Amino acid sequence: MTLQERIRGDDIELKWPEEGPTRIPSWIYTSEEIFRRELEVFHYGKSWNYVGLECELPEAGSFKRAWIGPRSVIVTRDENGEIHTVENRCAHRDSQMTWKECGKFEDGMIVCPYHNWTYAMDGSLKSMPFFRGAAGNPGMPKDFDKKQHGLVKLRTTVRGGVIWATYQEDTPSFEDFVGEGLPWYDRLFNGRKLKLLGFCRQIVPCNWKFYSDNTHDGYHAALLHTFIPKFGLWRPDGDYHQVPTADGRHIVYHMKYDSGLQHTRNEVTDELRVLKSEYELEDRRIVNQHSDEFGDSTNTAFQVFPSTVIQQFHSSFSIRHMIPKSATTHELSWNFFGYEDDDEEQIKARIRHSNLVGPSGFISAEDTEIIAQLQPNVNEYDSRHVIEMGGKGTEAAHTMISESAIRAFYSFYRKEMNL
Amino acid sequence: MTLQERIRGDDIELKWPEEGPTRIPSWIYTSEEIFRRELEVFHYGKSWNYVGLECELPEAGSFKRAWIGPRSVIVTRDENGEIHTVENRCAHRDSQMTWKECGKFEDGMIVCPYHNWTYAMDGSLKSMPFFRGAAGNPGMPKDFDKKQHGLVKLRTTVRGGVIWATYQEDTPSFEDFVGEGLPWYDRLFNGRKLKLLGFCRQIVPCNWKFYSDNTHDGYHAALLHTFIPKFGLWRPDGDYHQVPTADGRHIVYHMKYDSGLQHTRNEVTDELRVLKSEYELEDRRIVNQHSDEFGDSTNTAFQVFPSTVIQQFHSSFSIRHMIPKSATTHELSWNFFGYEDDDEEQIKARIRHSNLVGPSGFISAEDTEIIAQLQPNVNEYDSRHVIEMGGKGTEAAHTMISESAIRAFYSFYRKEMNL
Amino acid sequence: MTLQERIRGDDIELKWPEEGPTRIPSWIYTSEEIFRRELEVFHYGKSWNYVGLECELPEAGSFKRAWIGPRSVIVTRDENGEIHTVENRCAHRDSQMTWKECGKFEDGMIVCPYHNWTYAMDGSLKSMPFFRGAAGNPGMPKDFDKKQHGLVKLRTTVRGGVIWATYQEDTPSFEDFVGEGLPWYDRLFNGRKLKLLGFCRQIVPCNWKFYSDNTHDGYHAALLHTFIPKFGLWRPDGDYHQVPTADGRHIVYHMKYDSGLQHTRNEVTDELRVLKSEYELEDRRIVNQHSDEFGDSTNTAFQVFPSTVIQQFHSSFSIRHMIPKSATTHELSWNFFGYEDDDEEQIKARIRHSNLVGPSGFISAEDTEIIAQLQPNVNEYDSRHVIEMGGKGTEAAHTMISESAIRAFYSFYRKEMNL
Amino acid sequence: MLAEAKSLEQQIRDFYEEYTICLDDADYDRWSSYFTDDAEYKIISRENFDRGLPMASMSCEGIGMIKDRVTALVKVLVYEPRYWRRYVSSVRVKACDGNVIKSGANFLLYESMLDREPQLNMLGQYHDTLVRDGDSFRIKERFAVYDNHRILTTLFAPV
Amino acid sequence: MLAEAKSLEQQIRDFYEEYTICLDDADYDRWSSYFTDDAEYKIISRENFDRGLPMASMSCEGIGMIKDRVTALVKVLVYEPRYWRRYVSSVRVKACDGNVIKSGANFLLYESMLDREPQLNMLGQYHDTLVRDGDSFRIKERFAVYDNHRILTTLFAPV
Amino acid sequence: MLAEAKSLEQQIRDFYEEYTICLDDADYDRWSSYFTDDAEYKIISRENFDRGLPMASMSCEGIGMIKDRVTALVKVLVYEPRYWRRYVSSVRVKACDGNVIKSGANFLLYESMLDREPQLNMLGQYHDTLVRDGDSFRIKERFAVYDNHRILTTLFAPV
Ligand code: FES
Ligand code: FES
Ligand code: FES
Ligand SMILES: [Fe+3]
Ligand SMILES: [Fe+3]
Ligand SMILES: [Fe+3]
Repeated sequence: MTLQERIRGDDIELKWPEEGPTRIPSWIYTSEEIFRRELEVFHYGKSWNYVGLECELPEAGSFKRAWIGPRSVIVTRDENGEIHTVENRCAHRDSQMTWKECGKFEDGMIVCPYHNWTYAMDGSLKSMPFFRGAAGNPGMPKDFDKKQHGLVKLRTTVRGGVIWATYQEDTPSFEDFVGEGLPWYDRLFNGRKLKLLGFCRQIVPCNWKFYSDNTHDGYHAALLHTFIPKFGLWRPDGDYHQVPTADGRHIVYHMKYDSGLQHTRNEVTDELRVLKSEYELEDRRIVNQHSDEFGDSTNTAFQVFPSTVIQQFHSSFSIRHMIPKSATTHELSWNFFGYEDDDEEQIKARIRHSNLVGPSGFISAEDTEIIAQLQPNVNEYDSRHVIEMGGKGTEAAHTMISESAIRAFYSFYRKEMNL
Repeated sequence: MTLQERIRGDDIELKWPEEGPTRIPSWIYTSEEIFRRELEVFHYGKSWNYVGLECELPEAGSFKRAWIGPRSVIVTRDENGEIHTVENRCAHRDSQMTWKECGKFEDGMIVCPYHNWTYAMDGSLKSMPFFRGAAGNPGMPKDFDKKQHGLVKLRTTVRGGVIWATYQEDTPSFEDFVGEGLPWYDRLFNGRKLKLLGFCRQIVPCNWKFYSDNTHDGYHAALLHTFIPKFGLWRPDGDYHQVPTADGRHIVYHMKYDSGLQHTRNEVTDELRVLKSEYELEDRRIVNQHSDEFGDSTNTAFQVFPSTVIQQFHSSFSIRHMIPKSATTHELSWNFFGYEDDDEEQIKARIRHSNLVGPSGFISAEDTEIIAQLQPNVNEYDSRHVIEMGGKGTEAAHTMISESAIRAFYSFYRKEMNL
Repeated sequence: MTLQERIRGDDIELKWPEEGPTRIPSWIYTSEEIFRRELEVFHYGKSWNYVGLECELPEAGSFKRAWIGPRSVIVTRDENGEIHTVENRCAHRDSQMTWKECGKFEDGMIVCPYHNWTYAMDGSLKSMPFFRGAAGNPGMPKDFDKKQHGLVKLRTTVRGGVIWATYQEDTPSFEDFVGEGLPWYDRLFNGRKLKLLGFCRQIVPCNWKFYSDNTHDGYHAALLHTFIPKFGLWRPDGDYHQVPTADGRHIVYHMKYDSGLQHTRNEVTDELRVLKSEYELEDRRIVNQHSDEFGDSTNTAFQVFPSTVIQQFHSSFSIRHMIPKSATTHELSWNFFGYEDDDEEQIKARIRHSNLVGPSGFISAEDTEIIAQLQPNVNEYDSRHVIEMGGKGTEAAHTMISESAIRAFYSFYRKEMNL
Repeated sequence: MLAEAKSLEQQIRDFYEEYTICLDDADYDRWSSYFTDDAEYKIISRENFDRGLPMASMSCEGIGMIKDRVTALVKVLVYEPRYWRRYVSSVRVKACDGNVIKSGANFLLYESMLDREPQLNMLGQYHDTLVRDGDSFRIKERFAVYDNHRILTTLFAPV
Repeated sequence: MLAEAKSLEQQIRDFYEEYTICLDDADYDRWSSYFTDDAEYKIISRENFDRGLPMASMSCEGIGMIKDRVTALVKVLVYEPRYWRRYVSSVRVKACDGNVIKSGANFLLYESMLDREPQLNMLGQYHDTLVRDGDSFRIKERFAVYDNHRILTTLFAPV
Repeated sequence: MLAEAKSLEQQIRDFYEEYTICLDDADYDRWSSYFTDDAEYKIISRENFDRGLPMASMSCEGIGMIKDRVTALVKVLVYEPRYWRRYVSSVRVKACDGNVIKSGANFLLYESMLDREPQLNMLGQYHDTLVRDGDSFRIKERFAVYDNHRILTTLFAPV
């Protein structure tokens, strides 16, 4: 019996440790009950979920598939250019409407493969074969109301070329939802048209919050990742900020890039054993800045909870889409993009700097690798993680060496999850 | 937590929707509790299960393995020619008696590989090594009664060369169990000796009732399958009958084959988008009738619930054996056969027409393909399927375009399952 | 729903059959609740678990990974030569400390890969980066007590070159734990230095107690395994002893090897159908004795519950390590060894005779093969195994043909498990 | 480099690999050109094959039926899109009598769906009769015998 | 036995297999010697490749970046130790123009961790441009296109 | 077509594939004929092999023990019936000194039971010493080194 199964059998009480956010109980990473509650509270609740880029839907009839946790949805563009998000699930018998990542619906209609119920791009049921019968059969009953049998439709919004969807009518506007971090969002999604560069997808055998935690954990970044301090991408003695926003729901990270930082040594770098490693790069273009696109020489990561981390490292832009699949598995989907008017050298730089991130990134591969190996231990042990670096508070920290963003997030999480 | 796990946790009440058989709740396709109840009520209850063809047991000592849901049983022929069905499970320590599909037991005895307990072909325990001890050991206790430790035996019957088994003493006779559809059974199993042509087995990642439903669903056949209307195998404007029998337990399908039908066009065919597709066959022998063996130019499928669909499409004869493995997996085993006195051309025709069915059948492959993709959606959503084509009744329908056989079946199902 | 799932749903009451140890209920092989209780009662309870050989830790800083059920632990040797066992799990966030089977920790320190918390070889937390902060960050809170955040440490003992660990403070001494079988332990681990010859590991899809039962089951050995009686390794009419010790917790097997036995025939051998098989070996060195190392011409197997069977068959020495992984899976890890001063011929003989055992052993492969195929049946059926060969008692038996050791073990098991 | 310089074994191996590439590339029209007009093509379970039972999961009598399978696969049937990839190994020439060659090989077929992990779909061996056709060969008879006890969901992929 | 006696197809096949052996043996320094100085090396999803999207999971522009990948793999990165094993099949020569050869092959990559069962990590096909270099070849451009929809956890293994 | 026209690499590859076919066809008597009388044959874990530990999961000293393994497999042992299928790749000649050849290859072994889906049973590499025997070769030493951390249930299949 894994921990998760013991929980289901009520051997373990789902009660947060008394210490508060300085302790995380291992059962939040294993319990299917918690997992289901998270989906209801966050993904299917009052949240905006990332579902794609506007540029993925070039014309009327275009569609793309997206995932909101274990649910697949279809994002469409109708003939008026409007964008809709509907569940990939027929109102008749739950058939998937499409198996494809993207494409174009003929005649602007979504036709179910099983019995050909036919829906408009906004999910409303338009027709079905033999609706009024045939050859003596009466067809559908007179009281069948097509309006009651459309595809489930989500509210959809677009900001800066990025598409977001929510299940709830009373989710605040996307802008209010994002809150005070919005300028960081707008810095990247500033009205320049976006250009899709490609996807890198990973399936990871651990709870999705380990990934979320890891992005909130500046502390590990200087200790696990040699590349970060070695090449001065950022460093414990550099200009680094982790700023909880919206009561800990979303967290902004920004750090100034100083190309000279990598060459200095001091009592901070003495603590970094990873700096001891003796090696050099043959081609430093991967770690060096290509151009200072925003004029602030800054790299950023902005976790817009629950679905994304929006990231700009040098010239690499990506939306890291966290897709929970079960309590013990998640997909991490990297959506890389640039601007439509990027020249060839700029695109090359985006691809080049993307070697730092993604499934084989000099930095990011270590993240996924390390979190995947936590899962066997949390499955087995009813333990308490100790989150005390930088004190016990939840305020913004202006250093890498702090776990305050994790504490801030779990303060928010407990409140929303009622734990 | 999948829907099935939520059910186990009592988040979802197993209560049929008020609308009755016009709605099917998705949890009947996901709940392990429902699955177990189905096995107890149907397969291990008062039902006759398909276990093989008499011709598979040519001589005394012959055996074949069969499956009743997740249980494997052994069908044997003893020296008197009598056929028995016993569980593939030793009375000592649950060892499987054989791992093989078929074969011959030496000396007409079933010997367990683990400690060599030895059973007759009818499952009665005959002997075991050192029953009365050896070298000072007393052997088995004096009060050990061999009669209490045989293999579990099922009641077995044979009709028309087909072998059926039931766990219950009070299951009605096979003939009473089949009921008014018996003439359709006897049409195919008419006393001519059968000849086994081979097996095609599929393992399918969805609930077994999706397969059963699909055979009850004439509605999809004209819409999903291009081949059926295109080549006029049957058509919404043709002579087609779906007839619930035995209160909805078994359902008979029969349709007249009219080779001219494929060439006509009318307001019915206008509704069939699959007819729009432009293609031709190079070799029409697969879709054309080879000979009218029964003098009625009819094709048939007869679902003898819970284990089989007995089918004759042109010259292809098969018993489709539905074998539930878990709530979310089933095996579909096609048992193809002909008559012992078939000539070579007839056998060739049987094989040729079997390209319409089976794992890669021009028709049947689409069935399994479409139902397999329903499972992820029912796993995730607590939904209600809407079964209203052709009205809300459960009577026989004389058209393809009706879901009344599905409603008839679920009326029966709810009663038996007490839902 | 497998039997295990039905149990979880309380359909089956976990109540031992009234007959006592002559019946074993199938749910002890399938229930995750039982499995978890077994780990708590036995492996994590007052038992000594096998974790390795002293010779695997040649020097200060050496470590090896070991498994106690699903938990991985690290066995280390410190600079004073002392051996420690600690969990492979960081006190910070449950990271595994190492992924390797064995190796050497640099500087005698165990450093966590994630945030570099650093532990001594005995698991005590020594340091962590930025413990007192950096660049304005305060570091860890003043009240953080390193002593409270070490790796979980197990009590460790070494006898005769073999390392054992226990979770409990009040586990009796290893010698008291082993009890009256200790001379059989000391016969093999007699002070001569051990030499590791290698590992053979098997992952087996069945409950671990089927393996344990099988070692207690002399009855099968003459019936399943042709090699044993055929080559007179031991035989029902030979000198064979199965001796429950420590109230049935541990069981000693010893049997005299008589090279002439294989050639005799009598009423005992008449019951052995496996003797009928006509075949010969080209090279009998595998079945013949190489030398009588202990001067008693005896082969032995000693189950030191719950983790090992210590075995000497001719010149092959091994510790069979049983590692439960779940209710339905276990690992069987063969740890082969000899003595440090073995000459080359002796080592060759050890390897040669090891063809009788291990994953492809002429004897042992059949054991694992047969028990693996029991699991599907116990998953499906709520059955009672009938353990009556040799009567109903639990005393020592001086014959192969008895199940009294199984009854002795389950008498002990029920008491400990409170069943 | 002339084909004549190659041994028959090499030529046959090349033929099997080209065939595999053709299918992996979904070049189905070309695929049908690998067969003689009267070709017999079956994908059959090891169970049926070993027991001498004639029923196959897919049976084509002649090039027409082979081409119809292509038509169905490309234009007609509804099935989940995926990538198929084949691995061929242990190509063997069993007999060679004039222009007629008995040959065989082992095959593995993997499939990669668009929303989940790849899986082994089928594995087994070919039992073939080839005939020489100029520099290359055509298949006169192919039994693709699969070892797997059951087809994984459905069988759409030619092998 | 002289290399000249081998057909181009054989030479190319040998080249692919040697390359595979080199990687299986973790002989990474030698691995980088299989590339030209200006080599382009990408491990890219079939999804991106078929849609013409340029982003790859691993992208190297020139030998420097390839060697840096070796440095990272051998000296720098933290990852679970394992054994990788590669199977290459259906090696094909698509075109040959002087010293420049367009070629490809199918690949399978398995990985065996130290505490659990082996798993298929990646499968797909190579799309390559080779140039002759004396008796052998160098890779000027390699697109290793993987069919799997998602990378299994992480991508460390070169292919 | 004469064998002499084949390069050593080709001959060795053919030898490995014939050996594989022989085993897949369960032609075990012929299988033992691939070995010299004094052959050493081991199926050993990568763990033991890399650490220099001599214990193997199967160890045969000489042709007698190899033949006894055949006897056991065919006539004696109780085990679940199944189909085995082997894939060999990356055949390599490591050294050739007169009649003695050091060679190797990668192998994959799949098994298909009669009531469930096929599974990968074992994968790894051969480390061999062959000796010439007329037109063909015999195996003087074979270490079949498997990468998998654990044997899947049991080991019956020779590789
Ligand atoms: S399931 Fe969509 S039309 Fe029937
Ligand atoms: S389990 Fe069948 S004889 Fe023991
Ligand atoms: S998990 Fe070990 S140091 Fe953080
Ligand atoms: Fe990181
Ligand atoms: Fe259908
Ligand atoms: Fe045994």
